[in-house]
Amino acid sequence: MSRKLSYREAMREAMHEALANDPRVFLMGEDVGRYGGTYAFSKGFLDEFGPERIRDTPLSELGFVGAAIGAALGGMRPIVEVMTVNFSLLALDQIVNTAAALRHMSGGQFSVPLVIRMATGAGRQLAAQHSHSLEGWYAHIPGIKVLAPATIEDARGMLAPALADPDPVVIFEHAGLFNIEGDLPDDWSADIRSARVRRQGKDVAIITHGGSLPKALAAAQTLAEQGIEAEVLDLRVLRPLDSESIAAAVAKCRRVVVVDEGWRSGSLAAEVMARIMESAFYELDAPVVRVCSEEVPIPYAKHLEDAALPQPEKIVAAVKEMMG
Amino acid sequence: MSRKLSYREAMREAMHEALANDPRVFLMGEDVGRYGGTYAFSKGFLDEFGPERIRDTPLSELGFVGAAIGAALGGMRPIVEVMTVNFSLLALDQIVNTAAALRHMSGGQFSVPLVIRMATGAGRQLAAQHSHSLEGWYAHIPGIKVLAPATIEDARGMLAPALADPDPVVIFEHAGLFNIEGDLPDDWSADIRSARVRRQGKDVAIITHGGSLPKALAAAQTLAEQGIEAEVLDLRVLRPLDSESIAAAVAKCRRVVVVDEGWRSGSLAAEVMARIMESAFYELDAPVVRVCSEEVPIPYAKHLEDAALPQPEKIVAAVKEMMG
Amino acid sequence: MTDHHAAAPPSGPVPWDKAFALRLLTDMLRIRRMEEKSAELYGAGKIRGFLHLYIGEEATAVGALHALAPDDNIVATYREHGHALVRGMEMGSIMAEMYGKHEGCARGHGGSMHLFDARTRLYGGNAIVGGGLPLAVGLALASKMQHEQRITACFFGDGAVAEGAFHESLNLAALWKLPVLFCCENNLYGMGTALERSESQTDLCAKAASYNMPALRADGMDIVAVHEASKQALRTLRESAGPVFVEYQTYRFRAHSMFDAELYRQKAEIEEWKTRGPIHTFTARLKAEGKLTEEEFLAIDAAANEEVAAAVAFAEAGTWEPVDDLLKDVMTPPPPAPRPGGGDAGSPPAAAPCEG
Amino acid sequence: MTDHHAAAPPSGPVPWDKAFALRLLTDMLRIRRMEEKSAELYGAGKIRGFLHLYIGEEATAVGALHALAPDDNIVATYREHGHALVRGMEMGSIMAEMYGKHEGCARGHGGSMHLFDARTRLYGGNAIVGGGLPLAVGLALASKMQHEQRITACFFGDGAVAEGAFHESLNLAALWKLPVLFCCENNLYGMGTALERSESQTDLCAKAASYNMPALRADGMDIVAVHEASKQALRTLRESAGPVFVEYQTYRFRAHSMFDAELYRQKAEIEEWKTRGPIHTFTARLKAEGKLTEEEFLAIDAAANEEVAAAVAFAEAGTWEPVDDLLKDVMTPPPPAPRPGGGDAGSPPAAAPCEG
Ligand SMILES: Cc1ncc(C[n+]2csc(CCOP(=O)(O)OP(=O)(O)O)c2C)c(N)n1
Ligand SMILES: Cc1ncc(C[n+]2csc(CCOP(=O)(O)OP(=O)(O)O)c2C)c(N)n1
Ligand SMILES: [Mg+2]
Ligand SMILES: [Mg+2]
Repeated sequence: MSRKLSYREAMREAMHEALANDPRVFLMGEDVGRYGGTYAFSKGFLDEFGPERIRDTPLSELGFVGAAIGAALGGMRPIVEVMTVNFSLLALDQIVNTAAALRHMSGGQFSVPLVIRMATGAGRQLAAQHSHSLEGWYAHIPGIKVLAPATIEDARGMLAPALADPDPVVIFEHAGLFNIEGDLPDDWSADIRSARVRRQGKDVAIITHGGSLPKALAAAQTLAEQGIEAEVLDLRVLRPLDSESIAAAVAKCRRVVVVDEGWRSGSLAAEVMARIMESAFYELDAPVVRVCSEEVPIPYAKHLEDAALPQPEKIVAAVKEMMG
Repeated sequence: MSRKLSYREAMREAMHEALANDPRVFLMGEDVGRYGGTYAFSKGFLDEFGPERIRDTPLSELGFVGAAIGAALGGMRPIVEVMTVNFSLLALDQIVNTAAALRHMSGGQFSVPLVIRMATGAGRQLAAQHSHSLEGWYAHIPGIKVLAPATIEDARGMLAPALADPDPVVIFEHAGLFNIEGDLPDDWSADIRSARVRRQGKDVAIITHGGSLPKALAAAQTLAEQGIEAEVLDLRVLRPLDSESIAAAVAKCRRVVVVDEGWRSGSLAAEVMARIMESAFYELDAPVVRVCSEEVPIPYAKHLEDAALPQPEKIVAAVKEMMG
Repeated sequence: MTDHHAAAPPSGPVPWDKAFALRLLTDMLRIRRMEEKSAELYGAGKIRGFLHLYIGEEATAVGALHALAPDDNIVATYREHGHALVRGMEMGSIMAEMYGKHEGCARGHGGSMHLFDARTRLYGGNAIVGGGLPLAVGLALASKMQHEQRITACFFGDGAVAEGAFHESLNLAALWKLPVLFCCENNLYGMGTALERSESQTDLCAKAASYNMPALRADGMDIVAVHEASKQALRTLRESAGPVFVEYQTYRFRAHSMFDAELYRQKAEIEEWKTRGPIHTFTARLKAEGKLTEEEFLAIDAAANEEVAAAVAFAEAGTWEPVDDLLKDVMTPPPPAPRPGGGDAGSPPAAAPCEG
Repeated sequence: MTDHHAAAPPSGPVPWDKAFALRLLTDMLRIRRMEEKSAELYGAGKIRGFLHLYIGEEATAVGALHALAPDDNIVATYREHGHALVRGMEMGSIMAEMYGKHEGCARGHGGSMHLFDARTRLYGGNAIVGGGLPLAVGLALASKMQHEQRITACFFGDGAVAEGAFHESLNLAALWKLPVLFCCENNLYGMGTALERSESQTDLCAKAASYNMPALRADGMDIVAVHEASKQALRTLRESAGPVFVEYQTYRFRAHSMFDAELYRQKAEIEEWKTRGPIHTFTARLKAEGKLTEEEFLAIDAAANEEVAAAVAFAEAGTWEPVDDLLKDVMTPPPPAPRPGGGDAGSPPAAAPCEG
């Protein structure tokens, strides 16, 4: 049995459950309360849980993310919503220098059980300052976990283990996914450790995450119509990366395309390629290629934005060129 | 002919020259004036150039880096010193969302002729919050150039072309290099486009930059004594990367070790490996390996810090393992 | 200048000659009509992304900007259509930008939130709340260091006051005595967050005092109050040779953006503020004083509508930037010859702003 | 409470019984002797990295911390040896940490700038200027939400006041009425930058007012003034059920860190401040009031020196953390069994602070 719901509803349900089950959990961030959440993820929560636990913050990303870290240290289980990754740049100092470092720096005395959620990605014509995909940056930071739920099941399921985790967890939710709908099986489950194969294939492995997953699946569909069976691996957990699943995909398909909405140079895709280089070099039949964003501040005009981002056609083209 | 000077003196001379030659150039940052510069790079400047042009700033990294961007827009040529990369996290929003994006976002109407200098790196037992190596993050941002002078010549020579550049340039100066001394030839020159071979070799290419360059050269020396001739390529320019020089090193040596003080996952080293994967895969005799920092907030105790960072011995070991 | 929340009608006659009064009325109407059309075009899918309307707040930009000199610098937010227009940008260039067309002021790269114009010294259109403040400080620093008379006017919302960027910028400007006019458009909400849920001190002028910065407050619904306060602020700025803070108390009649369900405020509150709408109150005042006839008003309005129609036509007729140019303006194209070594900085680079 | 720069001698008798007075004197001496030794050990290469001495400022930490309850939270800066000691950490544990030994409070991971102690609720030791302020706000938020009586005392320097983190934190704490005692240790310099070159408003209490936050000022060289002001601040905090700002006007007698050539201040200024040294002035006062004899003083001092010697011996005898444990505490070790699906958050994770 299963039921249909949207990504937004799934995440909302997950937060609702966490708030209902654990009095230490609370939600804070800009416009999570009266406004109902910038993306309506917390609509109705204020009425149900009250202003103490659904806490509208002033525009002070550094301050309120730091406060969430402190609240976690103090025994609470905050979910702090940084509206989008773009604004999280203002809070990076607290995330890197406090949340991520505190446990090790204190010799293991303190841990920071904090969940930071943020929307990420481009595709809605929001232009240069509102279209970043910086998951790769976050995945570089020791001391935190980084998640990228890209399916209904993961939107529903990854929050609980993230909250149960004693260390900081950053969850990236691609804004292009919020309206997707899908079936949630009754026996859904989600860990925050492993990558997952979203489509079986044997000719080429497409490794991706987040908002690029639907694009990868669309490309795989097109390729299938042309006789190429692509496996699609959804990384899901961006730190620590599931190297085993990556290696398994390489071993199975021997050809790999990495799809990542980050800018090409220094992208998370580069890290995936480096891992393959390190551990599965001899299994490759061809060099791994990547389909990333062009190295440009994302432009507003639709045709330019489309050209700047990974697209199914580009993935198909990359696969076909690789297949020779 | 040549003369001997330290990295610190070389950079100081470069700044002095810029200040003396161009009235639009000024230096701003925390303690650049009365204190004489945190690392004494600007000692004496306040007396010589006055407080208008040697401008001590309050502790407000976001504000004064943003102000430097504005001053550049307004016709000046600021050199803004962010004491260390660690504190630059507080200013990242202005660097990413304003300095780097402005030209493209404005349709080419405005450019930002700004130079941002910062100390980077670990190795002086300054612990988790004062030991970052985030060059890789900066090298991910379209719209800026990223430099890493690692020699006396580059410390002396890269500032002038950086100031002459119409776009923002970020210069990373590894704190471990400040006291090195060397000979500056009278006919020194420095571009801000190309990587440079610092040692010729044929058996393996060690690709590195910044504070890891002396370690790579030390490793090469040890290897030479054991009959392995390592080429050492200093990237120098971290964005845009000089792919041609990288490819040439691969073609020549067919084996590559990348050395980078960034944390391993998502390091700049990963990008170098990805580039080699993309463009020189078939020239490799063995998979590229990397020697990076361990994925830990850098600890204070010397033996732990040493263990966390790349070291000549680790480079030697990596090369020897690769050579079989 | 009025008290917080004061709804008192403006007192005294409009202190301006007819031509100037009508100029300001005209500019308010031009913004209003342009934005009403923009909302419609958003509904039709011609304009996309985020669109933040200034409807209700027109007196602020019009009154403040008409107090400035043509070569002063402007820094604004994502709610800046009005500022761009009043500064003298062609409406067609604005509209084309919102369409994403090559003929837009930023060639379609920026859209509604990122209007830029080197000619009128509009340095954006910034979509990071508080992001423009440090920039304005730096522009003013450059003016001061170059002994220019230029001042920099920086517009931002009440929501921005909580940001660290506000604090650092006001301190820097006051510490270094820079010619910045900090123009706070206090419309009582930052998205859905009311000022009293954002600031422990809701008297924003009291905040300015903590930087030793002169501050004044104006009824932002009254163009006369706005303009006179702005002139006063500029006099203070020149006398004190340092920055000045002005709070314009205003209200947005529309949603924060096109996605906002407005759950956070009451219809009645909006209606009450609408009775103070800057255009109809000023129109009524001018008529009462005999400075405006109904015909004149209709003519002004018709002209505004015509300008909008022409702007839309211009945008519609615009072209799409070739995709091949995608990367063209990420960096400035390199100079013809490579630099020689030896440490000479060579010929000066293109000055900024560079007339693109 | 005195005026800025006032050098007036403290008035009135010491309002404490002998035992308490000597306790505070003892703590000041313990800090002084520990730090003098630390400086020596730095010269000998036993302590490395950055070392920021508190010498001259001891009255602040001692007077303020003795006003707090044992289970209040403390957040401090990189200049926190004194705070750690007064809170009740073993001197040996502090010294071993500065040596980088496994027996240090943070197992040698943190060093001088990062003293942490779960038992005494010391949440660091933060080397990012202003970095501790948001953390303190959050700790206080947790206390409030959990209906604890606990307050959080947050120490920071005058330099931190210019940071955006200061602004955002004070606003949040005041807006949400959180039990934070903001303890500003105003030693007139942030590294080499004098307060008047860092703040347009050098009256820091005036800054607090801009958040609607009660503020008081104390002569930080006078332990009586510090302690009484701190108690007063705590009363205000409880009455107003919100944060309070206290400015302690103090001075550091030594360089900013071991690398500082002190080009930015005059010898004469330092000497003048030294006449107000918190230890010798308090000693003289107690003697004058007959609360202390020279023998008693010498005994206290000797005990402090012995404690230092023992701490050094402890640190010397300490061991190095095995390199194999390098990655051990980056993340909390995973729980024994993997979580089943179904959305139940399962058994609660280890509470923080976890007694490591
Ligand atoms: C740093 C940052 N945080 C959050 C946002 C999302 N956001 C856009 S506008 C806005 C409200 C700003 O309110 P205010 O400054 O009062 O300006 P107004 O929209 O009322 O004109 C918010 C929260 C943003 N753009 N930038
Ligand atoms: C964000 C940040 N910027 C710069 C520094 C470098 N730095 C360390 S201490 C210091 C001065 C701080 O002064 P203050 O807050 O007055 O404290 P004090 O050292 O006087 O106790 C500076 C600039 C830093 N650690 N963090
Ligand atoms: Mg507002
Ligand atoms: Mg200080």
